[in-house]
Amino acid sequence: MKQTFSSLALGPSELVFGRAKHPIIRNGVSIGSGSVLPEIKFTLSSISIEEATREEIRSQYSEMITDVCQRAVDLHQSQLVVEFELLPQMTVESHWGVMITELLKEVMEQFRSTEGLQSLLRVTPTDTREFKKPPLRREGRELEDVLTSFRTCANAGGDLLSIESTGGKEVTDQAIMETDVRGMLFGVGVLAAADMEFLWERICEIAHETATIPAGDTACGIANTAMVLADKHYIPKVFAAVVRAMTAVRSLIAYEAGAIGPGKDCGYENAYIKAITGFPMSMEGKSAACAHLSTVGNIAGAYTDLWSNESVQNVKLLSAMAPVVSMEQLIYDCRLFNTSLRGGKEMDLRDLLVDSDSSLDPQAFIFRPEIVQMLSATIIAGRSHYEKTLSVALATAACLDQGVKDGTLLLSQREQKWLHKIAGELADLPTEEGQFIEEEKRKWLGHVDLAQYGLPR
Amino acid sequence: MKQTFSSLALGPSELVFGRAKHPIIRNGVSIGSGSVLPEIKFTLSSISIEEATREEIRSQYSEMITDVCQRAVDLHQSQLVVEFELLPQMTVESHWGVMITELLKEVMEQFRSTEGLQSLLRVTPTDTREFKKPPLRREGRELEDVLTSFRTCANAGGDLLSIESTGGKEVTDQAIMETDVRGMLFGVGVLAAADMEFLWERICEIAHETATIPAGDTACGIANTAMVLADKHYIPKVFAAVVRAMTAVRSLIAYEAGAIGPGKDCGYENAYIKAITGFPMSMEGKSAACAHLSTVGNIAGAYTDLWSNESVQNVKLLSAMAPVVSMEQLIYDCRLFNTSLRGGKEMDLRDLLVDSDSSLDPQAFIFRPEIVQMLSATIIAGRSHYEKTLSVALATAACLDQGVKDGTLLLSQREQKWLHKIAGELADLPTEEGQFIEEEKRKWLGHVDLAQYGLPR
Amino acid sequence: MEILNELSANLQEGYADKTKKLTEEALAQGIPATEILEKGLIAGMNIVGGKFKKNEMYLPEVLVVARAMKFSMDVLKPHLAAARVKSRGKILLGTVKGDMHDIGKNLVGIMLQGAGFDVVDVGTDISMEKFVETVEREQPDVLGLSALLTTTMVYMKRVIEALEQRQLRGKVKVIVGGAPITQRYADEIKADGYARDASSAVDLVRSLLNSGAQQN
Amino acid sequence: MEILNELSANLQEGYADKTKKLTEEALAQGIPATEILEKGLIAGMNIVGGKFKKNEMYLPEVLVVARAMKFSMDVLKPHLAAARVKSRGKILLGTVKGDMHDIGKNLVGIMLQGAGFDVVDVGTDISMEKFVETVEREQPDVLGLSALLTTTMVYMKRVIEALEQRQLRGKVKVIVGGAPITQRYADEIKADGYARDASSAVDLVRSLLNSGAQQN
Ligand SMILES: [Zn+2]
Ligand SMILES: [Zn+2]
Ligand SMILES: [Zn+2]
Repeated sequence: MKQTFSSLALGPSELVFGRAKHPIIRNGVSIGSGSVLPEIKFTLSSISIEEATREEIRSQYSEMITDVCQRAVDLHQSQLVVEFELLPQMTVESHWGVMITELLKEVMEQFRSTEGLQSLLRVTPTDTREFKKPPLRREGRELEDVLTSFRTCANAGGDLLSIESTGGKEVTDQAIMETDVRGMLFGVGVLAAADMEFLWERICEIAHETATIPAGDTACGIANTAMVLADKHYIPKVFAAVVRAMTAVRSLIAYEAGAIGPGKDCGYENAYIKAITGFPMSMEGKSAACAHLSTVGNIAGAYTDLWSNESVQNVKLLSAMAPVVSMEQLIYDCRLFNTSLRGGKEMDLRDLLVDSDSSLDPQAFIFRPEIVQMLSATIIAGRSHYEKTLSVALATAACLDQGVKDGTLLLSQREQKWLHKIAGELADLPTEEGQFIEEEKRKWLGHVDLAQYGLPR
Repeated sequence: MKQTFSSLALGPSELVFGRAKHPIIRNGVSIGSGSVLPEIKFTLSSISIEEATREEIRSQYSEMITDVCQRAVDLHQSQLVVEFELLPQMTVESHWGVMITELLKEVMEQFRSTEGLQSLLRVTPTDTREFKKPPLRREGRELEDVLTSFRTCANAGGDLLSIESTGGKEVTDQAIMETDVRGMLFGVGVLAAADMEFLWERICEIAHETATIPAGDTACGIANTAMVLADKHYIPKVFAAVVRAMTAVRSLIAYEAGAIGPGKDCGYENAYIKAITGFPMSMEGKSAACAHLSTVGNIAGAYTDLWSNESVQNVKLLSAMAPVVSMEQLIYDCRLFNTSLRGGKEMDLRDLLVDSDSSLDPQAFIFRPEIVQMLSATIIAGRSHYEKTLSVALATAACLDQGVKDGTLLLSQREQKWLHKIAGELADLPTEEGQFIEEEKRKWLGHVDLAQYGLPR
Repeated sequence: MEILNELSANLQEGYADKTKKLTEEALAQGIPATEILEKGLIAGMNIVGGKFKKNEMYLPEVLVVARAMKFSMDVLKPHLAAARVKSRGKILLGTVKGDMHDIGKNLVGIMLQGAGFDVVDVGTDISMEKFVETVEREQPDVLGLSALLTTTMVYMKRVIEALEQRQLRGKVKVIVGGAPITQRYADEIKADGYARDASSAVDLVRSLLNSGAQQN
Repeated sequence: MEILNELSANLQEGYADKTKKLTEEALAQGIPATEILEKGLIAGMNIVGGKFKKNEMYLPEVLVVARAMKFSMDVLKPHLAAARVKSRGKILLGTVKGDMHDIGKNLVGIMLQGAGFDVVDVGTDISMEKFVETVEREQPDVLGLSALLTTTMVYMKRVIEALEQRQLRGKVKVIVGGAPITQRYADEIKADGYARDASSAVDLVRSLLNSGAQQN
């Protein structure tokens, strides 16, 4: 199942929403073959998960899935992806995950037979290895729980397997708060990379055994943490942009291990992964503002194949329950994407989406098509995860700097100062991984168990 | 201040979002002169309005306005309109309306001076004449309350004056439920029209006295009631489409009386009014799904100058409070509109928006640009409100029928049957208004006091 | 019985005159009024209600049927009274204080009447005192409260508390509905039920009144 | 005093060595430890906290300052202890059971330490028993509960109830925060306060501890 990507699958004129080089077709749903489909997600409103609330929880999920499917039918949407993102407890106690998977799938199949609504279910266990501090990554009950959750949810009706795995987070949480470039390289390029290799080999195995699709992993816990903190003005946005690009290397490893997409929504780094692999990707932007505020609300749609709301809890808004509101918003966005595809205007719309965001924020700027191309090429040129991560970080800092010089990127003086600081620190990093690990690992000895990443303590 | 509109202000190639023939410029905000601005609205989450909750209410409004302005600044949005839609009690007890108007304006002005955020405040009293059944329309305490609310809110800092006035609703509520074409003509073309004339003369007077802008009125209580019932599958969508077009005549009367826009968001009939008057309009679509589900999520943006979320209550979503989420979504939509305007691609984007919705629902179909043109021309050709309302209803039914024949409009057999029934009933209606009133008024004697519309009992 | 099927079929089509005539004929044949009501009219209305719920009929079509039913009921009522047939249940509806929305409430009323319940609509902007008074006077089985605003929904709780204070809470089921209302809110204010739309309101009332806790 | 201003200024720049040296000098000049703490270090940290709150400083810059402050505190602490100076307040922080998110909680801890409070972080996935035990042992002035999930936020209520049962509720202020939490929810579960972000948490703790109801 090992795949290597030595050239870019999609050139600049091919990189657009709705079209992937390797579409996914399953159960009447086709992803990446000329249209963008909504991917809808929802979660419980405030309630505890326990035996006493089981019926209430079932009825909430049942209401949510029925209502969103009905809204899709009412709006003439004929294909759709649903994500069930398990809550931690539903991962640990696998019967909960199974129960909800079955419940969702049953309603989805009912809508298939009565209304012709074709749908796929993505199941996303939580990476509960995080519960232990420092986490056991390669052994122990937590790992078993995660793998069991994958296996049982796949058997219960899941079509697509995904996770937001957390390898390296022991280091990156602190490194993000400290804007620590070395720490990020260690966390992403060394630890997260090692963990992705380990974990995705196993997930792909489970997918193979259960005849499901290994769909991909996002660096949510790393890059979105940075994005959210930057959005709160806690850390520089240029740092969050560099971190985003770095995580592409880590997220790509799922595909090297055999994943084929659709990549999971909250990984904005999916833009690079689509260019590299040609696999279809899910993305989220303005219509996921219910879950994440961001500075990439439009540009995130430029290359997407599934368009997601990320998550919304089951609360009532003035019109309807929030999941129904999300469903409607996604469908309208998809209609716009698809109308442009049908009329051969998709590149025009893509460029409008790109140009509307890219000059206003470094985190958007790095998704301009020519920059996606350049950074993706940088990534595949690297000979190791470490080298790839370092070189894409350097290239990102350089292209932001170029953007400021060109006037194509507006950046405050304060952000510019940080950009130069970050670029300088990156330039000082060793190109030799072994040397880097030796230097860096001492700082993190209390936080992380290196053996859990296959590294010598 | 009386204005008459005898020719269309905008031709098919001029009718597009962001550009009006008569832009509005006030306090550094410019509407309809080449860009689309967000218009943000919000309301209290579940709470009663009374002395005991005054501080909590103040703090909710204060939080909402501060947070949405901050989000606008964070996303580099430099101009914005805020609507304060008064709750009924805030209209009746005018000191509440004044207090909130002042509070909002104060924060808005603070953001103007510290962050350069330019903003205007629309104040929209509730038409509390509805509290009495049948309502007094031209006298009594309720009318005084409404006018007092306008006057005091204008003096307290409102810039734009609007209302969703309810003339004719005594009749239209029932006529909608019964799909009663005659009743709708009576309610919209006779009663609502008479009430608009009466009411808007007074609102324009207040605007003149207070140096504020008379901005317009929507047929929310009529056409959106029909839209929502159609969306719940209670009444035929073709009926809701015909009703929508009819209400354009009624809503236009505000402008004949002196209003100059921006028309209020939830009046989808604003499309026709923009074509007729050239005044800028506010519209709402997919990013108002929090308040209204609809079948016009994209096409509603085709001609808009302000882009609104209609309303959202102050509840927490996973990312932020719902008003902040709305603010972000509107800004991204506006960025897309404005990027296309800057690049001369606005007609392309307009057509994508139009084509993405128009074939799927009759309520969307009637907003295709050539149909907006045709129906608007039909309206101005009429010699009386009655004649205009009847002729636009006939023309709407005819163009829906043509759409079905052309294959440009998908309509179920069941809807087609209703369309023919409605068209037949419309064809049977007298062209002479006096005769029609005589025939129709007997049916409604218990429901409506005709003297309140200046008609003989 | 053939004639009751025919009655039901004509009712479903909304043929008022025919429905009325068939009701009279059935009475003339000596069929008990209760049976005509149950097996003819209500049977027909149930089918119509089911179709409406499944989005197979529009409201205006239902209203035509409801009007035909009224015609028949005018014929039937004296006979039902003579046979001392109890009503299926009496429902009091109103929109709470500060709120003037009534179209949703009216729909609920129409659907409930169609399902054979007696409906008393007290209107909009109703204070808790007025609700209490009317409950005392009308002795309904169910009180339906409606609110469309986030700032008036809270008044529902006060109405329920006022009923409690006047010892009326045990005598009437309280159900709630309207745009901002949820099952969770209904539970929170200790209402007996929540209905998300007019069809569900009928189901809800049926299940509440069949659950045995009927008071009068 | 000139040296304390200089101390504050150097602290604000995050110059750890210089800050430490100035602290030693101030002590050598016979300035009381409390005064050095209040007018030098905490004065400087307050300015930094204010700048962070106004988005004029980034967190990594604040962290550098916090580290410099720690250097000085190591010098100052024995003197403060000798003078029996009471802590400004002790804060216990933890994420509730079922929830493993900790970055928000960590930020709150950092900001509180910077503001001169003693902070004890019990970690994530903490059961109510563990919270109760730790409150008994550590006797904090304030307990800060964090939750990021809609399914774990409800656990906050249980922690508060458990404190009540053990008669500890009167002895500790409870504050709550996290993505799904609102002031309304805080009121509902009878918490003493809600903070929407780390800066507000500092303000909240200050106002709770100044409001006179301090227990230990
Ligand atoms: Zn995520
Ligand atoms: Zn997610
Ligand atoms: Zn409206």
